Amino acid sequence: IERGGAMTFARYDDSTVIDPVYADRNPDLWMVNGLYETLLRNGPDGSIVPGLAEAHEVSADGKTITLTLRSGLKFSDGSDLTGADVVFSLDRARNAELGPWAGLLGAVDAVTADGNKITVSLKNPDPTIISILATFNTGIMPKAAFEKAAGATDQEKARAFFSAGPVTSGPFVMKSHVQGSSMSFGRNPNYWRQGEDGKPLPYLDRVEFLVIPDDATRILKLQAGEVDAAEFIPFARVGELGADPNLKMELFPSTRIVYAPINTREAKKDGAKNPLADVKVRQALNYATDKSVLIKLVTFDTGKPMTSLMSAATQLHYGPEPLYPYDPEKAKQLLSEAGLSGGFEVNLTTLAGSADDATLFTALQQMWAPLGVNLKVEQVDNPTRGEKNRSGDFDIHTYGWANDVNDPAQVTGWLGYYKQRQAVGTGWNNQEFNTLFEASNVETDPAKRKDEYKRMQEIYAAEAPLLFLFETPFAVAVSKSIEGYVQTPLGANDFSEAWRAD
Amino acid sequence: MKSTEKPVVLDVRHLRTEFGPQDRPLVAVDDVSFQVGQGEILGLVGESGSGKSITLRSILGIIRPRGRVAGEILWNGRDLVPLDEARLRRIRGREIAMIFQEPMSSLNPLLTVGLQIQENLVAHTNLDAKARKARAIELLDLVGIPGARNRLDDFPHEFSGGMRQRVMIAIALASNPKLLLADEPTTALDVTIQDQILRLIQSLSRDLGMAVILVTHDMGVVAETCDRVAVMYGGRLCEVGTTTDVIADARHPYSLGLLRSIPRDVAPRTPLYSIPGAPPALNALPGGCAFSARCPVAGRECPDIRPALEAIGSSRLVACHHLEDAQAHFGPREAAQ
Amino acid sequence: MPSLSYLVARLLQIIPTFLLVMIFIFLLVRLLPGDPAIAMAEAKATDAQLEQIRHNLGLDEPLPVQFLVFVKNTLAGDLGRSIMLKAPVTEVILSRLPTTIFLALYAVVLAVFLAGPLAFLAAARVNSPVDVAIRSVFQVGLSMPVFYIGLLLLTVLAAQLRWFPVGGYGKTFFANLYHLILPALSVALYTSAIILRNLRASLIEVLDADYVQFARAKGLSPRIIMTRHVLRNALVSTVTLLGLSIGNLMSGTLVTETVFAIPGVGRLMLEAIFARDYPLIQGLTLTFAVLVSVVFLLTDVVQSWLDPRLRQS
Amino acid sequence: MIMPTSASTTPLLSLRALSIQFEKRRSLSDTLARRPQQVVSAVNGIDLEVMPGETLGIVGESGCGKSTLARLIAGLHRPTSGDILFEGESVVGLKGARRRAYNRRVQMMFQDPYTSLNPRMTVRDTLREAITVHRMRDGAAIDRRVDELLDLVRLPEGAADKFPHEFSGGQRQRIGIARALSLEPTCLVADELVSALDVSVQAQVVNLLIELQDELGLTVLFVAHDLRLVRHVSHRVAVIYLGAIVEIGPSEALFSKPMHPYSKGLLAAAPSLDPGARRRTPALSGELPSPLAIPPGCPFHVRCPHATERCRREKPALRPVGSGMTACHFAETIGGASNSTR
Amino acid sequence: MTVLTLTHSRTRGRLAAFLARAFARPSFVIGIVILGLSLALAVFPQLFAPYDPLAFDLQAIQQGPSLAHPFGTDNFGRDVLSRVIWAYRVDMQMAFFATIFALLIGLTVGAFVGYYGGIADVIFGRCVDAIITFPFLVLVIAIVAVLGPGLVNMYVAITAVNWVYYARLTRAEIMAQKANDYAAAGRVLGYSDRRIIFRHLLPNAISPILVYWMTDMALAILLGSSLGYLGLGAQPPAAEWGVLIAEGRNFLMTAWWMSLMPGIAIVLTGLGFSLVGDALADLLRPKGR
Ligand SMILES: Nc1ncnc2c1ncn2[C@@H]1O[C@H](COP(=O)(O)OP(=O)(O)OP(=O)(O)O)[C@@H](O)[C@H]1O
Ligand SMILES: Nc1ncnc2c1ncn2[C@@H]1O[C@H](COP(=O)(O)OP(=O)(O)OP(=O)(O)O)[C@@H](O)[C@H]1O
Ligand SMILES: [Mg+2]
Ligand SMILES: [Mg+2]
Repeated sequence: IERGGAMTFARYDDSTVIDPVYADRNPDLWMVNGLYETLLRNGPDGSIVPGLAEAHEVSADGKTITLTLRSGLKFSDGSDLTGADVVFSLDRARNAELGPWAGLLGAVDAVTADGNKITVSLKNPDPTIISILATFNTGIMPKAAFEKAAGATDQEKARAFFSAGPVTSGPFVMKSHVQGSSMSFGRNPNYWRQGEDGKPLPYLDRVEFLVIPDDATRILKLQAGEVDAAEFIPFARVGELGADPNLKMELFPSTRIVYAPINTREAKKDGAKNPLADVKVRQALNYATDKSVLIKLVTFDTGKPMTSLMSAATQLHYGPEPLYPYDPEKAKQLLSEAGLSGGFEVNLTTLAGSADDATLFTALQQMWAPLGVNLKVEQVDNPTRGEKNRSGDFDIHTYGWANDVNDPAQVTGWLGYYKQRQAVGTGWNNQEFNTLFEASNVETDPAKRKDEYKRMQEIYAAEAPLLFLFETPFAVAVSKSIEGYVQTPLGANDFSEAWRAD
Repeated sequence: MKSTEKPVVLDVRHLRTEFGPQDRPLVAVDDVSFQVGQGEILGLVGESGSGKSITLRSILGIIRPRGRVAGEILWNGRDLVPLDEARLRRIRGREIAMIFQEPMSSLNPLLTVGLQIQENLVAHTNLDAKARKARAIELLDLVGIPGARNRLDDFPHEFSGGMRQRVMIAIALASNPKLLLADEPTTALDVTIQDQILRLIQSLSRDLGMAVILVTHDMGVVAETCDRVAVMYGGRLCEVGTTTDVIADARHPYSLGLLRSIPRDVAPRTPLYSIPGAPPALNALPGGCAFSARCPVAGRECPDIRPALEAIGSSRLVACHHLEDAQAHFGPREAAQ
Repeated sequence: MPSLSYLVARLLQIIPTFLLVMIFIFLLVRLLPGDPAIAMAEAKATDAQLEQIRHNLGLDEPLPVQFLVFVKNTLAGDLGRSIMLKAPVTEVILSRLPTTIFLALYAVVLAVFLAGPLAFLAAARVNSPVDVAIRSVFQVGLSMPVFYIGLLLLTVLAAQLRWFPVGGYGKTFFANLYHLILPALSVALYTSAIILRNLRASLIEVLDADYVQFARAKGLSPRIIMTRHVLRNALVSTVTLLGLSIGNLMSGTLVTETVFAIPGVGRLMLEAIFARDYPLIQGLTLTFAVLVSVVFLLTDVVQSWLDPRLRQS
Repeated sequence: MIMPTSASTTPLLSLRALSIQFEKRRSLSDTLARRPQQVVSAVNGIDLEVMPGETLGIVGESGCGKSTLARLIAGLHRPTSGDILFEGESVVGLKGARRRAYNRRVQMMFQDPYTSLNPRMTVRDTLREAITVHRMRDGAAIDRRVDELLDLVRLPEGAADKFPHEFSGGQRQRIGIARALSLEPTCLVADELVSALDVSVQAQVVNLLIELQDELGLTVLFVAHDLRLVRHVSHRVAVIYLGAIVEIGPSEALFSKPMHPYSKGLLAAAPSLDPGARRRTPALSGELPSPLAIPPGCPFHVRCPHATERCRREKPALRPVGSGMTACHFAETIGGASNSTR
Repeated sequence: MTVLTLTHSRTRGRLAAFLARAFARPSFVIGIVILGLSLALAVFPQLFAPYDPLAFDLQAIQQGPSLAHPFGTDNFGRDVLSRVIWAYRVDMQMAFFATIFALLIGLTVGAFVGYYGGIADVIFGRCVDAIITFPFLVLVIAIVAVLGPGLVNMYVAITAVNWVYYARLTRAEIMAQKANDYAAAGRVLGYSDRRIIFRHLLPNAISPILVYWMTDMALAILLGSSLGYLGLGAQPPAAEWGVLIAEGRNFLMTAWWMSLMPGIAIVLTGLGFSLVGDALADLLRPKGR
């Protein structure tokens, strides 16, 4: 069969500027790799495989990485992709003045190029750096073309460059973009990779994107046959769509977790004593939560219980079994040990308009009532929830997370490292955990680093600064005639090996 | 009763107009018959709600929804009652024109006065645009609107009440009607303006032979303008006669009372005569004489037996069982009240 | 036509209104908990990074300074840069506005065509079964949430019967007429119900007016009476209502655009609020205010064209 | 002729050069177009004395300022200039208790029987309210007073608990009269009290008014346009043209021998009841000029058949002519001459 | 509910007559029956609802209408009928509280501004313009976002905008009534301005405002539902029609009853308000002379 054709993809939101540096929202950053290839790539199992660089080597002291560019690489406009472009792209990516991701390259001291040899020298060893070189923010952009773009500042240039239909290094080029409505990708004829059938990738000539924010409408559009795939299918409809003979209901494994940070500070924002500061209370709530029911109600059995602070699809994950299996007796006992058998009141801050959060609240309220825990709800919108998280003005709130980098440091730092974000705003400050985290970030020995991560995950699980809820897949409904579309565990939309079968 | 020697153009016979439910109707006009001769001005008087306006509207067939008209309305011998809208339309505005009671609300506020005159001409003549305009100016001139040429493009609100009333008259006269139904054309106006308009109607009737039915409740207006007068009470005619006869020598107790309550030839600040009681509700009229409840000379039979409109003398009709008593009661002027 | 000075006066009156609107919206967005920095970098940024973002956005200035900058820039025609879309607000709004205006106008036209003739029918036979039936059907339109009507229309007419596309919009004028018919309809149902009520009532009143009776007495044809005398007069009050309901209609597009995946300013406003994109919210609010003011102005002009009594103010 | 009941010579009410101008609201667009401020001169320097117990008729064409004058006296408008003296004291711009005290003495009755009563209040409510606000009676005496008043204006028993719409126009006017009388005023201002009524009903109301006046010794300002009625009711009559008195004098004298050409025209235009005395031409031609632009000189000169150059230039003052006062340069020559008998 | 703010017992006779006239109209009767039932459901949902509206029944998920569940069950096995019935409480409350304060504020402001006019009127005019040109839903959303979602804050938000409409209407009505002679009569009778405004003008001006209030209550339900749809209205797990429809909209094909039943409830209630409103408008229209 000839692999090729075109497809139409219904998205929940539009990209703004697809730029490795400025991408800050998921609809942007999950598209970057479609346009910009990184030096290294993530293999299907999460391991690092060659990208634009056919080989890479880490020096013994862990402070120098040497990469070798493939020969004959070209940008979509036919110009050569050279070391200068790499230096330009990496320097841009680590410029703290520009995008929010520069911190990921914080260890980099300098990037130099000599022919097809790229040298990245570090200030200190960084075990994550290899993963970062496979992350969207280090996508390689054409130096000459970018600098030619109109605009005084880098941000203006980036926008001008993007809206003109940028010169790309990834599998696709952008043909058109109507803000808020549609986007069109075309095939990059100069893309270097070949598919499993030995033909050059990508197979698709075109990918059309339509922005349809409303879930129901997006699905109707798919059912009406007007699009070939629709992302972010509400789990409630997975069963129905799975039964549709024209569709494949894909549940892509993801690093996405749904959890509820618990405020662990001694006092609440208003000064009142916080019962949740007691680890026993947090554990009790975790035991009192029947995750399997939540998984049934919220994810319609598409989810899995959490076994660690991070998803099982994350590197260095350690979690032999689900955390805090449902045990109301134990919960009761823990509460009475904490002196709270009389019950208490807890506020759950949820996202307004989220059906999942509403369900979650309803279920938790019923599950916890026997313990005497009176669960109240407060609905807020996303920025408000963010503000409350940052100011510690909450008891428990809902949150979700998906990794952007194929390395556990990002999620671990976010959820547990006090100095970064007060352990996802919980105020949980565990000395041992912090020390381990700091050590692991400069640990070059993979085995040692693995141990450190195991320990950190054990501590975190025991301390329960979160209500551990569940992991969910990425649910994408795809027409039967489309093959090979993948959403990676990090969320990225990968069309490079997709094709139309009919 | 024969009117004067003038040929009869309108002959209304047993006109009855009712509203509301069939079984318990409100009879606004009840068995009304009269004639109008060419060039004659017939006054129609009676107090508010006695059915004057409805009589006129019935003639033109523009009773508002759910009114039912019965009887005969012979216009030059042709009965208008059974005619359909389309046929009536050819008579309305062309042969019979009407001036409405309310000069303020009867002109369309959104259209120029010129257009409202000219649309009549479009409907009833085959004059071309230029001729229509000339005729419109001529008409406004005729009714005494100064600077007529410049006022065609003005809107009704730019005219005073008196001028609007005159515009209505101009519209009514546009296609030289043979009969003008003028419903209280001057109530809303001042005496000096009223005077001007009445003179105008009079001269038109005299000069063009136009018959006029002039509705009013002002006896003074009748006296100054009309040839004959018909007095209405409770939807019925109670007296018809020449103006001189009725004003100077009314016979029906209601006409007598009405005339008596006008302060004339009485000492200042002495009590005036007033008809006792209040006008009856039209859907609760007695079977007999409508005026019986308020009549100072009513007998026992009056509420039950309806008096017919009978000829008294050569040119007068009166509907009353007790003409002599009335005469005696109101008798000499001094015996008021 | 209303005089030029009248128009100028009307335009001048808009100035204080606008100033008030600007103050309202400026304070309102700043009262919202959470700021663009948080909305922007939500999960991933550290506190220091947030401060940096705030500084870049000028949010660390005192409020009066921010307001003055806002007013100054607005007067200069610069509505700032959208934080969320990283593009000049003016550009963003201009690219999205035509769709919304198209949708709104389309809805108005549909509403008028739906309600107009039926209002006549109902008014001609007041309280007859026809009248009652027409009113009841429109009553349903009046009591259904726009998003629900939209969803029903989409499911039945688009997804099941496949008569119309599911959401989205077209590239040409005629394609748009086809694409936007369902969203326009779902907005129009509500507006048409309002128009029907009002038009029916004023038709009944006008049909009974003395000048219409007088027109009949003049022997004019029913067609002329209807068009020249009845319709025009009944329209005077309906036009006002139509103008007033434009505001509602614009609010209706907020939800409709989300349901029907139409990239208009309504949906953008929702997104902007949820992203705390101050410049964009401010710009959009001013745009709404301008639109509504323009519509009111147009209403005035049309009204004074219809009704000469209104011409001299 | 019956003379005023009180022989007192001090006027109850004096108007001194009373004027009021209404500024037409000036819209922004007027300002922009530099249109001048438009001013309606509704009342133009009226001097008038009303004796206790007399009935003063006020006649004139529509829009000449009759109602405005009545409202000025009742305190509903504030004069632009001039003064109103009641029993020798100025009553212009009174506020609060003093205003209330004045209005208790000077009451007004309105032309329109349909809008001058609060449709949502029964007759009893209406009367009780007036009585209680002014503390005219207390407790049970209030209801007794209500009955008394209704009796006084000849309203049937049981009328008290009905709403205005259940009454005929004439009856409503009587409710209005009762309401005014409830404050036991000394002076009544009747603005076209009977204009909206049928002739036979008019008679009832006028009879009542005359009777009450004689009984209670009221002073009445009777504003109307029905000349025959005014003549019947009034001791003295003032003729107003464009906000100014053009003639004032004893009723009989004025009606039988009008001095001002306008009064003459007005009287002639009123339809007579004599079918024999018909005129072919209108008594007075032309329209009342707009009060926005009152003609210079004698305001009547544009319609006056006798106008001369002097009339166009010079505004005639109100001066004694015959038994009354007239504002006409040529009153002596024009006045009195043959007016058709009525 | 009628205009008769008079306290006297005599008004009872008039009220009875009014009601007699009202109940002679089928449309009014239908409307009143709908509203009466709605009110009963709102006050005593527990008497009518066969199930606990919040109780999950994971064995009976998304079952179609049946004898056991006349309106079917939702995606958690909750009884839709019971949820729709309990939603009456929330939505009828919403209809009332979202409008009553706007009505009261609007009446007061409108009455004063309409009566006194002048500079207050000019300022009022500009404020009205500003609020009216401001996108309504945006303002409501913003206020809800500031104060947090929830019914009370939603009432505050809607009131903040809505009073303007009542005030405008009241102002116009008061100005029209003020032109009547009975207002002048009140002044001549030496009544205070407050007495004239509240005892004389307002009772006469209030009919169209009450009629508008009726339609506005229906609108408030609609608006509340839209806000519920956007997640800014009622709080879960309380049932509210907008929220119910929003919950059901994902199941239009598989479990149509989830959104249709609350949809019918909204339409029916709206119909009730409108029928009563229309009938009142007719009945209260001042009788011609
Ligand atoms: N469309 C209608 N439906 C029911 N009754 C009506 C209708 N039109 C008029 N009437 C009644 O018919 C009676 C006669 O009315 P008409 O208008 O003829 O009186 P009128 O003599 O002209 O009184 P006015 O002097 O006040 O004009 C009145 O009692 C009126 O209430
Ligand atoms: N409040 C006001 N504002 C502006 N102009 C007014 C006002 N009141 C009266 N006028 C004007 O003052 C003039 C005199 O009015 P007024 O009502 O006193 O006349 P009138 O003699 O009582 O007339 P009518 O016989 O019609 O009642 C008229 O031109 C009128 O338009
Ligand atoms: Mg009439
Ligand atoms: Mg007057």
